[in-house]
Amino acid sequence: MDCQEEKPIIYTMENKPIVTCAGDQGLFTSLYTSLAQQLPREPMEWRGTYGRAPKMIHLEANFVQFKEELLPKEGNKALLTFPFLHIYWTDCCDTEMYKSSVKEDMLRWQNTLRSHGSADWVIIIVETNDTKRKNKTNILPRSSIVDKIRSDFCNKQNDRCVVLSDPLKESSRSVESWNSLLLKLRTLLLMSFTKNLGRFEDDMRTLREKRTQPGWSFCEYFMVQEELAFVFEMLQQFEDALVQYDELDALFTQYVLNFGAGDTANWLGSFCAPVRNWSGLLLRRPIDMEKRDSIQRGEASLLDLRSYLFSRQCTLLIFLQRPWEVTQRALELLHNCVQELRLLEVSVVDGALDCWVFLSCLEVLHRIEGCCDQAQIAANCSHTVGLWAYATDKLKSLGELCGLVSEKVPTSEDLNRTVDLLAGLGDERPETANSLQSPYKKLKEALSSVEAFERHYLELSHAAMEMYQAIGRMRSARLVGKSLAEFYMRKGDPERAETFLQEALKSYVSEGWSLPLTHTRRQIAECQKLLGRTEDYLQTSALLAGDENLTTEERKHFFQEILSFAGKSGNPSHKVSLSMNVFAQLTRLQFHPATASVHSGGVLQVELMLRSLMPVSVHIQQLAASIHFEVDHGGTLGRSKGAQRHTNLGTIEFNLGNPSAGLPSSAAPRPVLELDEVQDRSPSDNSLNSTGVVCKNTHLLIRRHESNSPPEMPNCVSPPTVAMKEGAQMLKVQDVTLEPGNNSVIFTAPSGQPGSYMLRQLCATVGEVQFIQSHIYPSVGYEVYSQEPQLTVEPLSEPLLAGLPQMVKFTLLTGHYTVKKGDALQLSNSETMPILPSTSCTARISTPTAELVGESTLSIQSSEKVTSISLPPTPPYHTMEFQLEVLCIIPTGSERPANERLTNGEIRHRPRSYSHPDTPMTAIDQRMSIDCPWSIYSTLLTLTFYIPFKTKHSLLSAGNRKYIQVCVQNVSDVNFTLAEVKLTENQHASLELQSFNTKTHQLLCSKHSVFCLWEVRWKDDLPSCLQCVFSANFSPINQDTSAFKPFHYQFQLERVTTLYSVRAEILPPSGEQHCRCGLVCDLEVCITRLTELSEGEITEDSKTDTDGLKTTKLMYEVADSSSNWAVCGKSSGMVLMPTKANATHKVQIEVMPLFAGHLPFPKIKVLKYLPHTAAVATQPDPDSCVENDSLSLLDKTLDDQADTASIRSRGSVHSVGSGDQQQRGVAMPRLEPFSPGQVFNHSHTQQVLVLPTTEDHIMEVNAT
Amino acid sequence: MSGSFYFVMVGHHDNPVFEMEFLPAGKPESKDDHRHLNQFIAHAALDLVDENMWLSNSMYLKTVDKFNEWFVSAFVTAGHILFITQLPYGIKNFFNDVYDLYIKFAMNPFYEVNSPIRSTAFERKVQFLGKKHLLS
Amino acid sequence: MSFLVVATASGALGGGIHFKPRKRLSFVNRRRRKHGSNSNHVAVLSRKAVRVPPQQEMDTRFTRGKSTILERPLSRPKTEVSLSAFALLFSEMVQYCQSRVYSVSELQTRLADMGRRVGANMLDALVLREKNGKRETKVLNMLLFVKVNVWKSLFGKEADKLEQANDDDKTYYIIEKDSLVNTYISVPKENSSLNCAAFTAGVVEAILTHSGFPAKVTAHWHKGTTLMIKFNESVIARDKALDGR
Amino acid sequence: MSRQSNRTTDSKKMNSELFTLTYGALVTQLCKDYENDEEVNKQLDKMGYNIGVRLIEDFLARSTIGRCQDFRETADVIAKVAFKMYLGITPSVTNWSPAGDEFSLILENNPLADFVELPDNHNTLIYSNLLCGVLRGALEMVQMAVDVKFAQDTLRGDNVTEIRMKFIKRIEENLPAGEE
Repeated sequence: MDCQEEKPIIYTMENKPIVTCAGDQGLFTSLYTSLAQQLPREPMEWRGTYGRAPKMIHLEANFVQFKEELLPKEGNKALLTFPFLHIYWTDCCDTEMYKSSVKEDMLRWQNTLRSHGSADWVIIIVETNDTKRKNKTNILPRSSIVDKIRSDFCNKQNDRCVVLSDPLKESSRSVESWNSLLLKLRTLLLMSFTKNLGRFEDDMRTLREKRTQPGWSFCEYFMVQEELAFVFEMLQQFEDALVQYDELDALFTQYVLNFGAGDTANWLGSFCAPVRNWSGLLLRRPIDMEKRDSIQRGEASLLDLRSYLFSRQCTLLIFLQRPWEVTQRALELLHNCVQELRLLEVSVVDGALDCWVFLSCLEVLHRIEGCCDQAQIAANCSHTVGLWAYATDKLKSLGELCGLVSEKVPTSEDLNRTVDLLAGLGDERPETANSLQSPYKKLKEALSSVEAFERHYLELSHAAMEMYQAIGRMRSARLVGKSLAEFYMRKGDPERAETFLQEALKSYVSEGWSLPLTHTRRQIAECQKLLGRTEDYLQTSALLAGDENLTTEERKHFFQEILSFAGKSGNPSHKVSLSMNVFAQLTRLQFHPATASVHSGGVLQVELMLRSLMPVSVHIQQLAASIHFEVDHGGTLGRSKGAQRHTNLGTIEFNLGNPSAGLPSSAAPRPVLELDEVQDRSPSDNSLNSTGVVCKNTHLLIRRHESNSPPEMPNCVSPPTVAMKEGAQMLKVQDVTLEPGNNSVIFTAPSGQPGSYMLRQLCATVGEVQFIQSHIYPSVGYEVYSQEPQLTVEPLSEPLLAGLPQMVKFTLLTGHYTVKKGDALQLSNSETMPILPSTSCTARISTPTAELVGESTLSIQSSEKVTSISLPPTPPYHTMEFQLEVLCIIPTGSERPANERLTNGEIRHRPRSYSHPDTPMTAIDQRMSIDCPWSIYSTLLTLTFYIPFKTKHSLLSAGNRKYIQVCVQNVSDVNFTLAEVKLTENQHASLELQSFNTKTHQLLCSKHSVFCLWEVRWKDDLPSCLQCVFSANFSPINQDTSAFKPFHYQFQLERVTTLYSVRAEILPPSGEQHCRCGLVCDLEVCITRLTELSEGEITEDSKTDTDGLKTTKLMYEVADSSSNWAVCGKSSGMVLMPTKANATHKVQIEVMPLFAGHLPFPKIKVLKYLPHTAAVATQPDPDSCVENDSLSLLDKTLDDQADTASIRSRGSVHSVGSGDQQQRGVAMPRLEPFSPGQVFNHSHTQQVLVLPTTEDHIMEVNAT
Repeated sequence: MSGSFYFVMVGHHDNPVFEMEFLPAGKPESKDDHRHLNQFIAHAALDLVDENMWLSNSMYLKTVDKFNEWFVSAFVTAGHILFITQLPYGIKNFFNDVYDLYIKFAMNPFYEVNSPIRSTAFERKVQFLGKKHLLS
Repeated sequence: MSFLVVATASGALGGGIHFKPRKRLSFVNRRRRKHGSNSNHVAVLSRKAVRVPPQQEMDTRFTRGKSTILERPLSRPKTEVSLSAFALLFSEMVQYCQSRVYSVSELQTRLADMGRRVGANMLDALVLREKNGKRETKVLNMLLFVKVNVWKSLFGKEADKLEQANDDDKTYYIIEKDSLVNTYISVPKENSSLNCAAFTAGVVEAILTHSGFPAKVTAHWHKGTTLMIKFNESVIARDKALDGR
Repeated sequence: MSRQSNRTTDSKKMNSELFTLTYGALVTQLCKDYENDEEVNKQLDKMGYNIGVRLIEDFLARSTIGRCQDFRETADVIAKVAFKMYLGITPSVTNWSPAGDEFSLILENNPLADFVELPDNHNTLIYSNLLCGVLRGALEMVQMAVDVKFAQDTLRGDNVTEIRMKFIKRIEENLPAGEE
């Protein structure tokens, strides 16, 4: 009964809340239309139940005649059929009539309502003053009726009785009352809604709470909550309606998940029934009654429930104009369902779900197209593309299932399967029956034939791909492309397939997704094989053979592919070159010797470390590295050059970017492209053979740009595998076997021609296949050098000391020369450096790597001019070493090698170029020339020796007596003993040198000096010039006497004799008995001639004394450098001295002591005064420098006392100051000092007592 | 739950940084075919992750894509490392826990962001979290 | 070689008389300063900067079964270190970098590199703590995150200013009167272009870039230290697009 | 831009994380720049030395520590004052040698090495070697020549981190600090 009641209502979506009308039907019908129209006009605010947000709603109502049946029975949950308001219409104005009939009727009406507990009623009294009532007698005032009714029915509910006046009039009054009526009705309706919905929802929730109880049924609950949804929908509260469905959806999902988790609800049983019908979603009906019924009957399958639920949600979403949410939810739903079926372990025919999903996708898409225009759809394909792709996918698997994806026609069981699947679709629904593009038709057709399938499948997948591309989901597009490729493969169209695969491969490579990479590459290999693109195929196979993601079996298979091709003994033109680094990677390269440089003909080995990526061991006929040769222009000594190039000691690591390695974070600065040019020039004419550019840091750069690929993935952008130049020089090894992993291969490098050899390419030959690495980077090479023989002679120990036997080391690098028997070195030695014959002198012969290969004694013939050393036979590029003892004779004083002599006769102190800095030792260079068998030129060598001693001599006098002092200073670092020091004078036999030197042996430590003293004794008279030789023996300390070596020092003393003696006396001022500070006193100087005129003395010939005596002019002068004395007045003067013994001359000079105490006498000098006529004197002895000093000092003092400065003295000073003017013989009078000992000054160390002054200030006056 | 789950962390250059498969107890190592499929799906899903991550500032992006009845859900770390799983449903807690782990790991100066994570300890931890959140 | 000097807290030389360190310390300083004064580029140039062997950054494995770092909580660090400890470390770091580069700009690049590592290492932890796991998706919020949260947790206070270049919508400035990293570092006139906040710039750059806002960040002497942030066009474009939604 | 006027930063503290990670960045940089761990260890020690040489003056300025009577006192100052001041930790001083010229600092946590785990290719790296240099340099400035090295390190799988310090000799006033 209820159902019948419901049906008509649910069928029309024109649902409106029911309002019953009792009483005067005629009256009601007269007002019905305007009422139905005007009720919705004004919106009302409805505060919904359960804290729903208040919203404005337009109330409509479905007015029906009051029947008792309309009132819901106990427990009937139907809401749609629920009458929300009951109205009683009357226009009775006649008391009688009211009493007689109307009241009765009202009572009955009210009781029925009350009996059904319905309190939502209202009584409307319509007032009309029409004519028929005019002639009526006993008319009560209108109000009275209303009052009556009120009092009779609505006790204290006066609002339940409304008066409507003259509804058909246009009077303002009637309009007003009409409006108030409408308002009243709306209010009452809302109140009723709130009340009843509230009650309903309460019940509903309590029902939901019971869901854990045994008897509870989801389907029942479903019906209840949907009822609520219906009402909201009826009230156009679609949002709220949708919520109801979503809640149901969630609830159900939860149950399924729980089921999966183990706890099952018995009501789920019906949903676990095997799927029998898979005719997709149906979204064209507002309500799919069949499904709804089946749910109500608890017979719905899971798909039924889901489909129904979704169709409702879809309807509501479209009401809400959210079509894109539909597609989104759809996609979710479809995946969900499949999952849920899996969870509930529902048995499904193979492919049934695919059909269901396929149909559903298209249905949803159609529904959406139905309510949006093209533009919208295009703009929102990001929302639909998922469905397209899904459909495509499903269609594909259907195709495969039904044997439609192949070159052949479907088999009979394929066909059976197809039939079964189609059966599951049932008949096409009437709604779509007449649309040609209906999903139903599509599927049926697609499965009808191979061609049809292909057409539909391609159409779909292209659509999906284009959409993906359009919205920039490249990866997804590629994924579709990839399955499309698989399809083409099945259809035997590898060409098409490959393009898609390569496309996909790119992104996998650049982003380093190894598994997809492998998978795709495997497919590509298949294509390439089918397409007979041997080279590519082999390249790919190589990659796959080295791919860890594959099983060893697979890898072996692909490797076998290469081998079997390699095995084919085809024509040489059919050789295939593949890039090496997919096959084996060069990880390290090592040179032996590490310097990576050998002499021509020498042995150089190159060790390659190859990491084979192949799964099994590989036999290689030939492994070769092509070499680029370049003649060495940089001299013969390749050794050093070679060493420089390979600082890393002959080991080069090759670090290839690691595929799985982390990519430099985008935050890091982009590395700059580091390029290196590689040029091969032909050795002959240096013309360019080939050139290349190598990127040094690919591993950093490459993966930044999607397009390229890291070097180890060469087959998406296959690297140009340059074929090896035949004939070029090569490192070769035949028949190598590379085990998986690291292998070391050793080459012996060609080292014939001197020059630099660069390794360029690497090539492994396996039958017809060549694996080539077109550039070895970083560039690696080795040097072959040819070396001239080299002879070096160096001291065994630094420094070489003159005068002692010293060891010198001869080192001969034979270079390319072979020392034959009978070869000899001819040393022409200078007499100052004899080569000491040694008993046993052995030569050691060693290889370049410094291991000793032989020792043999040398035979040395020495004549006084030449020493000849016959060498033992020595192979090329060996080293021969031997030592010789040499002695450098110390030149005796004066006679030294002329070139060593300076004008002053001093020996140059050569700056040291060896170890100890600035030694004071005197150096001597000893040159020797050696004639070598390998050269027509003689080798000139220089050894620098150092004289360990510095020797000085000086002449000392005491009056007439003479002493000679020799000082030997040891400037070397060695300690010596000095023995038997001697001084001899060879000219004058009469002369006797008496030694004061007691010790025979003396220790002379480094940096110390020894002084020796002799007195000169003579008979008649002392020769003015003495030729002395100092000699001593010396040897390094604590060595036996045999080691003593002589040391000579020659020198000559001139003008030895004392000519003048100078005495001085200081006389206190008169009356004083002592000199007093500040008081002038007399200095009396007395110069006495001691000898007759001696030779070499310049005299004044012109002026001769009356008695014919020769005279000579002297200049004296008194100066006090220590400023103890003030020389007052004349300080210097000239003396004419007769050159005759005992001639004496006295001068007086006024001096004043400036200090008290024992003051040394002022300095008194006596100098020769030479007239301008005099000839230039001989060079003074080196030691005259002393005088030079004192002269310059005199020079100063002269200037100090301008008053006495005579032109002459001045001039003379000048002339002495610069000796070379004399050389030019400028005629000027000049002063010349006496040699030491010619003048003996007694006053030299004399002192005089000076008493302090009495009045100081006077002294001051005088002093200034 | 049936089947095995796949989890991958993806770096700034869309490169996988860490991968792991979760096999329910007693399940044999799934064959390559399935494994590479996982990667295919995850890889394709990157497109959607890129789109979605700018629409919300929460790290957990819920389900971003569906494929073969698998739900691809994603999580975007502050440092824009993507976590991607394929499950019949998304699981937030798993992501959160792994993220915690990842942060700690990535604070190690010796780890270069974006480079593959090769750490036994890390693997074990993730393995454990998988058991805890996915396979229970 | 260093032209960097650690300006020590006042009176440091006077401290600890008992140790009589005065002489020795000043001696050391004098030497450093002398170094500083003749920080000739020749010396620097003559040094050969060693290139990074790439495989090092490639293959880092951690095969230890248990790792303590994965056990520790991610809470804010409890220990605090002294600023001077950092300053000393940092200045030493700068000197080290300087010893391996040819020019000031290279030096700054190197500092920035290190900064980036730091930024990259910190980002996630920062976001987790400061924003309890909410990513930023808009440029402005991101910048605020840097100015406020990042600065607070790195340097203990917000950055002084955040400005946008008025002529260019992809350029922003973070301004600090005195940046912590420069606190202790003095650069003589001839190297005045050197700003060690290049390090901070690196940190910021990494944080922005890794958060999906690729940018170039550089440090300049202007109003103290100014970090100039230049976003990629793509970032700005995206941001506009998001506004459109 | 000339140097900031040297502001007193007494007891100014900062986020240890920045410190730790900065140090981390430095170490990893060194690992890239140098061939092997030994060289890195050397370099770290050297840098540490330079730091120590400067740190001491800062330390003396802040702390009011007088001359230490003996090595034991020095040890305590290092552990209780210096480490606390600079790294906010207080290592324990233990394992004194009978001669009292050698002891160990036990760091229960090491701010330098937070979040660090050594990768396999750096198993000989002494990550925190900087500390040794610092201690050496600082003490040398106060006329103490010491030998400092890591005896144990949690990073290398030991259960504690232990720095071993050995007193070598007092340095004479006049001779200058021999660097490197």
